[in-house]
Amino acid sequence: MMPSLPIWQFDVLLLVLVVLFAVVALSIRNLMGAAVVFGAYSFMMCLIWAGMGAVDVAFTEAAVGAGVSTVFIVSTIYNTSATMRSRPGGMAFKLFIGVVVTLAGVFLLSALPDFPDWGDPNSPANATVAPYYIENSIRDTHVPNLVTSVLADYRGFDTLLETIVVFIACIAIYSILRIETAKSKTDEPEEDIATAPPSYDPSDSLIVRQASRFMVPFMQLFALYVIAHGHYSPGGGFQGGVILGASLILLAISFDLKFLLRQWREKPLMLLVASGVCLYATVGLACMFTGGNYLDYGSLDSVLPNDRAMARSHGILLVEIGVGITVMFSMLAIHINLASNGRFDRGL
Amino acid sequence: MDTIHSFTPVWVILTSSVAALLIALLGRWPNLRESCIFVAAVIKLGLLLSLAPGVLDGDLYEFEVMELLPNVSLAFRVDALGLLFALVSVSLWIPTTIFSMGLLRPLKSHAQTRFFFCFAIAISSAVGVAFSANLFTLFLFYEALSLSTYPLVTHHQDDDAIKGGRKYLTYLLGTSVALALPAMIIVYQKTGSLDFANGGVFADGTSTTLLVVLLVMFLFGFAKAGLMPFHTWLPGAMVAPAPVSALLHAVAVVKVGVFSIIRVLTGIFGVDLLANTPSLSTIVCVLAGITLIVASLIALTQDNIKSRLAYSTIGQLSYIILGIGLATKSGIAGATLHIPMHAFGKITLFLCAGAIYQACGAKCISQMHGMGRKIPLTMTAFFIGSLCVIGLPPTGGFVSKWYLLTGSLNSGQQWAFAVFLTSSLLNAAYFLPFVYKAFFSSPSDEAKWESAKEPPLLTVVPALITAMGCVLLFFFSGKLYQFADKFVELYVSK
Amino acid sequence: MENLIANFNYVIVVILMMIGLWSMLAQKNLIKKCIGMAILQTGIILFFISIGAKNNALIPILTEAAYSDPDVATVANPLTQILMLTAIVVGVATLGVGLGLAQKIYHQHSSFDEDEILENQRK
Amino acid sequence: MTGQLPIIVILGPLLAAILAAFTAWLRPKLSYPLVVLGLAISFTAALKLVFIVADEGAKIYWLGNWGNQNHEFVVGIQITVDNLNTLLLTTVSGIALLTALYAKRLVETELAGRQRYFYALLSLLVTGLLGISITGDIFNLYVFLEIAALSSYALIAYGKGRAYMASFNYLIMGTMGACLYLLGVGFVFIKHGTLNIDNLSGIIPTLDPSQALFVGFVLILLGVWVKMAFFPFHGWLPNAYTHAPTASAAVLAPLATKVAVYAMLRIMFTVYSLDYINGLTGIQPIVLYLSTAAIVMGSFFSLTQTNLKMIACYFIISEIGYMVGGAWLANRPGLTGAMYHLVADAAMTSALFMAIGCIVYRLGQAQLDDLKGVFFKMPVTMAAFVVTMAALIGVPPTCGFFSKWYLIQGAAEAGVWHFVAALLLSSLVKAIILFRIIEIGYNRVAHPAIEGNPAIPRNEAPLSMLIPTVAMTLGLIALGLATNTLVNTIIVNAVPAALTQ
Repeated sequence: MMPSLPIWQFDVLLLVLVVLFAVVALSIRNLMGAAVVFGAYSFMMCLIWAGMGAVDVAFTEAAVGAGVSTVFIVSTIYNTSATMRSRPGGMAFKLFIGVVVTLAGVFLLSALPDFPDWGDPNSPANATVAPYYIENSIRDTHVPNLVTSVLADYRGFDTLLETIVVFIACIAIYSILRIETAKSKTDEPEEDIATAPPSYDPSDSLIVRQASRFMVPFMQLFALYVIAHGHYSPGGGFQGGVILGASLILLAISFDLKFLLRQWREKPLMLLVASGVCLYATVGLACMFTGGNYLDYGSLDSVLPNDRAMARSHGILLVEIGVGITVMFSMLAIHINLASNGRFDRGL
Repeated sequence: MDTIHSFTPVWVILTSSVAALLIALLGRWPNLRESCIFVAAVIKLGLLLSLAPGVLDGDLYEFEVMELLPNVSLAFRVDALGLLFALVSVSLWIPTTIFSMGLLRPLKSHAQTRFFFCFAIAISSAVGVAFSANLFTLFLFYEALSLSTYPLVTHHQDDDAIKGGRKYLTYLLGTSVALALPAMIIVYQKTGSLDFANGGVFADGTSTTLLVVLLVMFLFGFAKAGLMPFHTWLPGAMVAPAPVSALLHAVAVVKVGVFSIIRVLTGIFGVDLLANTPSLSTIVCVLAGITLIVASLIALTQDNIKSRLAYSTIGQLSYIILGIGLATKSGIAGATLHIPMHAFGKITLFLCAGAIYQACGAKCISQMHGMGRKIPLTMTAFFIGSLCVIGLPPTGGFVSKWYLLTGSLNSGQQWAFAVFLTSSLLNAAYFLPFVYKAFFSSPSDEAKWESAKEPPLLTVVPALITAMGCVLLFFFSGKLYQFADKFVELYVSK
Repeated sequence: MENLIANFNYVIVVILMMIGLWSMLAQKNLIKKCIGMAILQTGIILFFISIGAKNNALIPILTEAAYSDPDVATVANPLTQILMLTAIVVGVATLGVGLGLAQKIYHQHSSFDEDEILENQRK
Repeated sequence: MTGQLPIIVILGPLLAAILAAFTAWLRPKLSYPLVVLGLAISFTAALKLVFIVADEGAKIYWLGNWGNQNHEFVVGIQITVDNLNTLLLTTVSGIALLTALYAKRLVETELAGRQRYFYALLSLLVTGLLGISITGDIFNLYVFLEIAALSSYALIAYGKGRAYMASFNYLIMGTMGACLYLLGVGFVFIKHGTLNIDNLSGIIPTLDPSQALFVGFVLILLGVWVKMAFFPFHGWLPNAYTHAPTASAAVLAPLATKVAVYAMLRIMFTVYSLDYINGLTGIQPIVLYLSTAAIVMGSFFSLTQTNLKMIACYFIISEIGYMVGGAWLANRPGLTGAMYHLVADAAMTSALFMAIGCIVYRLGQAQLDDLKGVFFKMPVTMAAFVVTMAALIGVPPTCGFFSKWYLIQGAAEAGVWHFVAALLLSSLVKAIILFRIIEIGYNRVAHPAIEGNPAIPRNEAPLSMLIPTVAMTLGLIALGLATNTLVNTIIVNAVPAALTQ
């Protein structure tokens, strides 16, 4: 059955555009340009996903893919170089890979006739496990945002691990970039970041600075809302955390990294990163001590003054806060490391 | 005919392993260390002899340590053949140790502790092979023997030793892993059993092609038996010190190879299968026959005493294999008897070679002219040893060759008779002129001849003891024949 | 052919995947490899989201009216969405680590070019 | 409490890692004991599970208790402990524990001043590996795969210098593998709508002509092959493990690839089924040829290397060929061999890298030429090394012999002679390398016991490293002697039931 909604044509356009942007991002010779096109590519993706009803995913991609990821790439390039040196040759290899990849693509497409039609509500993927969540989420958890309830409760273990992934990425980047350069710093004159006034680059735009200074509080307020209201509207720990992180990154970019480092010293930052996952894991552990399985928030009803479903709802809020903390500070720490090449002093 | 559950076989094996540990611990006190060896050897011999009456009554002593794979366990079983072989190896361990002391101590050779340690382990492994109740256990000790003798072969640690050691391992490990192991696994996969049994493990109607392939894999896989073309490790291993060549490369290691082949032919394939399938029997006989003749011919051309002895050993090993391949009662009995007979003869020769080198520094036959007059004791022992290997009375070699010849006439492979005879003539041709020249020629190397003198007692006496053994075996061959007879009784139904 | 149009999303997924894989393997520039990696990952996310899409479905947030008896056909599939939330986060984590390593490599070899780096290492 | 054991296996290292991230800043000395404690808890739980599962059968644990909803399908995430993975869980946590004990001195010297998060990352790596082995959900497996991968990128990058590029390559390849896996999961999901392994194994038809399921299977297979460095996707492994710090390599090398092999077994025989595999008549011979190629290439390249670590890495590649081949023989001895080898090879590789670590600790490098006299300098280490190599060669009664035994038996039963030949070839190559090392380390030096030669000073690795090394080496023999028990009580129940009747 062919979907006949007008929105569908728009989707086709977007899908074609996405492919175009991907090709452009990979073929631009200037890396900075590639990063920017990649950001645009991510935005297109967001639109497509939102069009398919995946608002939470779109939201996250907007914050993570188009926002933070692009910033990461840009700050890396800022620290290194944006130009690609051209080297001749290697065409045969590229062609060979091209052939292999094309064959793989043809192989994948061979399964296409076997797929259920796009958008079929009775396809196995939509009709096997998924209906359970739609039918029972309210009863089980009192959470109308199904994405939140599935994310933080039904598949809460995945989400714990996902937070761990962010946490690992943060300490991995810290270990790769930071620790080593901490030593080589000694041959440069030591600057006390806390007392030295932030050095403003005269080329910085006053407007940008003022605008971001004005915007940041609102962003943060919005982010807190996103976390807290995740039960009822799109959003949750990840999205809120990323936005919080992004707001601080925005400050760093519009002013100076030093400006940010005056408020965020290395040690508390890294401790906060760990405290988020710690909160999450502890909530899970508490469930074990109150007689349930790991992450069975329902068993918390013995300590919370509510019924099981409400206990789950509260449990979800707690872990979402944990996720938010870790994601926010991880994003910040990763950015600082990438932007300052692990020196924690100056950078983008 | 009883099967007796007994721990004694394990004790026999453990004795020398314990001795090895003590040797390692007592390394700083050489006298203590070596007395340890003697005590262990005597205990071991005593234990073995305590088993002998029972075995000669037809009893089997069994002990299962543990099951390692379904239906395959680490298990021991003592039968006449195993006991005979163990007796030979252990009783020869004593003179060899005396000889080692005589040879190594004056030279202040390095790493004597390691030497004696590995030696004890090697003896343990050889006895382990002798007592194995199944192919798996046998393989285990077979590999242990290869590994424990490697440090002995490379004892001198010079370039020659390293080269020889490399060849030694390449051949022994290579063939056992690449041929014997897969053959064993295939047998296990086809039959589900690896136990040595009368009549073999194969069901009737197993395809002859498979059997032939397996047979060839086993024959070459146990390269310690020195079947051509996997024989060159033995001459290469002659870089080892004399006692190693004597006990290991005349007795323990090479006989383990032959012993393994005997076990496979009698216990896995079964004598009946061998006798009733002409192609199998022929393959064994032809391979052994070729090795026999070719090795004897090569021995003629060797000037180095130890190489000549090595090629002679290769030839003599094939006597045994050929004897089994004949698949007749007297053939198998002769083959069984040839193990101790050749062991005594060849070890005498090797000990003499070592003594000769110590006495006058000669490694080659051409340097030996007239030396017999200077070192009469050593050369007399050498003479007796060579008689034994050639198979002339009054030495034990005569008895075993007698049975082998009889066996060849009874079998379907009468050409083997000619092969045996030719080879014996060749044996005489490469030993007797040497002895003759040593006693009756004028010296070829005056300087050496002047300085030569009879080697110290510790080296001569062991050679004389084993030479005496060769003669005694002739007179007590009846007792030995009982062992052979029991073995034949156990494995040959008709 | 009709099937191809009906499943246009999947075709795009395969194309994106090919682009991503190709640039991860054939591109010599480390940053480009990282971008290729991100494209491959978004391609897969698109795949899952397409699996869970329903025609005429609303977002997976229940309205109060539907609390007691939600109509399954009109609410989007939440399962694929949360799987992909995880995948997005994993993606950015990997990208971050990749960029960190790339930076370190650049400071060693002053280049993002794989061939040049390998040449340098061989010296 | 026993009901909670499955999750405790994971939580031990997970919580230890999180706490270690705090102590890294507050009390740096505490990180190490914390991680050791976490691993010890995990190991104890896993060991206990071995016995429980052997007695009572598989244990299922629902996270958040989302399993018994009277719904046809499990709606939450499930972890399963059955006979197929108890042994692996014990192996992973046991080896990790032993390696953590072993690594302390190495880390102090190799990563002096940089080890802040090392133990946390190590613990997270183990969490990931344990998670892959225990999870009962194919998407959850992907997340664990990434946890293990991300922490190993960092652990490898600790090696500095060339390690960065090695780690980056690993990252690209690893991510590609994970993406292929995830895509494959999508293909399975689109047909069956659930991610639970037990549910899937019930509904995936055994003889299904579905192209989507087939493509999904191939994608998942390719994904785990990349992760396990199966030929021809092995390029990333040697550099990554060679340039990594020895302490990281000692954990990664024995465990990471084995766990990926386990994932393959799980997908092949639980999610899909034996009949499905047997139905793939076109693919089976190709995979077997690839396994043979992996063994041959691994052996060949190990011969050409001059660095001990590099040699060990190529051993891993050839051993992977053993296991994949054994699994794809799809008969009883072959599968038994593959499953037994999973444990045996982890133990052998661990012992090998521990011994190499001791050598590196004293000599500073592991080029073959630098090994002159090493047998006199470090006799105990080298004794352990020789025993380990003997196990790899397949000398009885070490565990290496028995895995080879089963694999060859399986190959003989299936008539795949090239696989037999490859197994034997690889044994021989390892023997050659062992004796090459003995020659250099023992014989190519004036013997110190001969008068006049300079004495080579004994310079053994510190006891804290030596004891785990020796323990692991003795474990190889113990494992070999326990083969029959393991096979008859545990592995026999892990092999698909159709084969054991």
